[in-house]
Amino acid sequence: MAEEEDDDGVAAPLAPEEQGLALRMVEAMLFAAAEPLAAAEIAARLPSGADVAALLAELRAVYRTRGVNLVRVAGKWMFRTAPDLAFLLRRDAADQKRLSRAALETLAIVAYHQPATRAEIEEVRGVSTSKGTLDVLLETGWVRMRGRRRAPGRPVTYGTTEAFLVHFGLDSIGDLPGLDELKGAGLLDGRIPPGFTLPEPRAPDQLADDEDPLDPEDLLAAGLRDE
Amino acid sequence: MAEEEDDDGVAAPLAPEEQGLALRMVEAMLFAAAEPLAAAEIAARLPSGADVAALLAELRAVYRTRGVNLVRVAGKWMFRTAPDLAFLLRRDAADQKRLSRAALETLAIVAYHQPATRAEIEEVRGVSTSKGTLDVLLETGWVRMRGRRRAPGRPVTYGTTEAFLVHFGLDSIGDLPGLDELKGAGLLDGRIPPGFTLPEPRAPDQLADDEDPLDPEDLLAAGLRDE
Amino acid sequence: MADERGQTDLWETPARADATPAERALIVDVDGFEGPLDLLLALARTQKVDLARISILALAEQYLVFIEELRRLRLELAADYLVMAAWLAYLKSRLLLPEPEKGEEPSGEEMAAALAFRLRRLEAMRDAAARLVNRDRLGREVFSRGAPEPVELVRRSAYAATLYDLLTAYAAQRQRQMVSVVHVRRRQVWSLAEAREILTRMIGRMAEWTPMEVFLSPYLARDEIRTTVLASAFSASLELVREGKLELRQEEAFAPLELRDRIRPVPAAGEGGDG
Repeated sequence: MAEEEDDDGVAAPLAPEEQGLALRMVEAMLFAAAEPLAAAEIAARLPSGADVAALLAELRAVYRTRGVNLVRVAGKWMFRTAPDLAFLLRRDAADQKRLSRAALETLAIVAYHQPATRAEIEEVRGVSTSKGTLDVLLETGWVRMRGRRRAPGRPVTYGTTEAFLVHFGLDSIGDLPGLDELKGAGLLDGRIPPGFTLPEPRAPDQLADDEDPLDPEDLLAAGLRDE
Repeated sequence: MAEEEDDDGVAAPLAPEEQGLALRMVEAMLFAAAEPLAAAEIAARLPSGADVAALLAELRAVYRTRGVNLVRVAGKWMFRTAPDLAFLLRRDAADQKRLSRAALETLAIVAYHQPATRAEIEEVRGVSTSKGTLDVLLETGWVRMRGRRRAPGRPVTYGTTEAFLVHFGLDSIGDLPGLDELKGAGLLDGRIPPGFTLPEPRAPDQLADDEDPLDPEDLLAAGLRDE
Repeated sequence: MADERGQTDLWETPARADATPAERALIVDVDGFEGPLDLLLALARTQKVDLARISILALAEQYLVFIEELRRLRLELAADYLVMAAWLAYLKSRLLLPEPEKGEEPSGEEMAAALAFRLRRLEAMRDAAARLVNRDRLGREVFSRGAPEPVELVRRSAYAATLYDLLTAYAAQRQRQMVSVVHVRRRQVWSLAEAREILTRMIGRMAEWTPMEVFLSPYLARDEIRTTVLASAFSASLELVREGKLELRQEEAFAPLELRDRIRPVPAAGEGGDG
């Protein structure tokens, strides 16, 4: 292309030092531009005789291996962060939040009584559980949907995750303290009616006999899978 | 510095290919940022063992002759276009409000004398400062209210901001042009030779409680008849 | 280009003062000056010497002449200018007259030096302002990235809870639940009315002595209400005996209670015999 212009005799080619300046000009223009620039827009601001295409090609080559690349989008030119460094443009911000009492109670029931459906959780708590409470627990990553109970309505069953064990420093779910330990720790007082029991917490990875796997839509709804 | 870290056993220095990646990361971060970045901010996102100071120095050298330069402003780092290419990029748009001479003078006094109270600014300029002047400067984001002078009336003190340093391309207030000479000449002491009583500037319509407006004829007569 | 024009605008006044050193030019008015100190500085520049070596006496003279001229032209002057004129007239007299004995008052020389200091300082600040604005300023001569790539902030909630929180919550709610269980299991009582209703249904069908437990059997099967059923049925049967509807007997202590109709049905033929 450069030769072509040469042949046309439109303008004399740039001297080497002019060439260097022109390259710097293209670089600065592209850097400062708020929008991608068309080659023609760039050319309009360069000294006559400058070969924009050659300059852009050179600049692209210079930046090919850098942290920033010169790319062509929709026929225009722009600098953009190298694709492999895109992670630098994401920053995690962690908000420390405390779980509400309702969420804590629900979490505890899921932990002790899993796999538990929402109705079962409500039965233990004696109050209805808002949708938000389970959503929060799913968001913590401590509770997951395990499957669906093979029962009328096919309710979703909930259980704890490995993250739950990690967070609470438990080796296995069976390490959750039982009735006597809770009494011993003073968390339950002595007036325990006969017949009152705590379930023995267990969280088999496999589904229970009365559990079906989750439907694909369940996963979508919970945002656990990208569309 | 890298060696120092080595000796401390804090982190092993980076392997050559890691070094290259770290340089690209610094480049990408600085290119993508809208604001200058502190070395610490950059370091926080680099692999441990990376010598940020060395990487920044290398990047600055790489870009020294380019159309885009890496500069240090307000103690932080940013890429900006090379000053000699100003002709290429100067924006005709009147988006930059022009400061009045009074505002510029006031800005300089705040910058060189900070913290400065309004009374001190007026003392230097020999004229009362209209409310608007300081407002305009506060609006530019270059001047801020710093605090109150522990003196009768507890006047507000003014100083410059980080945005001021960034806009004027200064690494710190100590880099203000001619600061040392001005200091050497005693022009920033804010102390007028003792016993000096030059009429203080005063807003014309604002007279103290125990004052009446002057009668111009009286004054003229008194001032000029001595002659 | 617009910027350059702006730059001249900003610095127009001193430029004009420099460009037209003739004092006459200044005499037009004081509109272009920012107070008496600014005017003094402009006058000082007409002396074309370093401010450090300026003649304050000559400067005071110039100022007073200038003000006198304005007064002659009957131009209105701000009070500041007049106060300065009065002060300079005083300074001039102090400089011209022999110094009195050393007193509390600063000497004329000291006053002149102080004025020179202020003029120098004002000029220094003007120069500093000029140097500042003539720097390569961001957004005017040098530019930052036009299209910065924003860092996407991924907000993630980190929940805090301890095992203790968890166990406390669990224990607390199970404890609450125990209390409610006790309420549900309140002791069941067979009321007298219920017993009487059952027994009344039997009246007329018990021609022979029949153990009470026989027709209570459906209710006695449940252990938890057996006692209350028996007690209430016995009470009710006593009532019905008193009312003359039943007869009640027991062969010995703890033997089954037996019931039979007090009014025995007469054979069909003798219907209505008793009335």
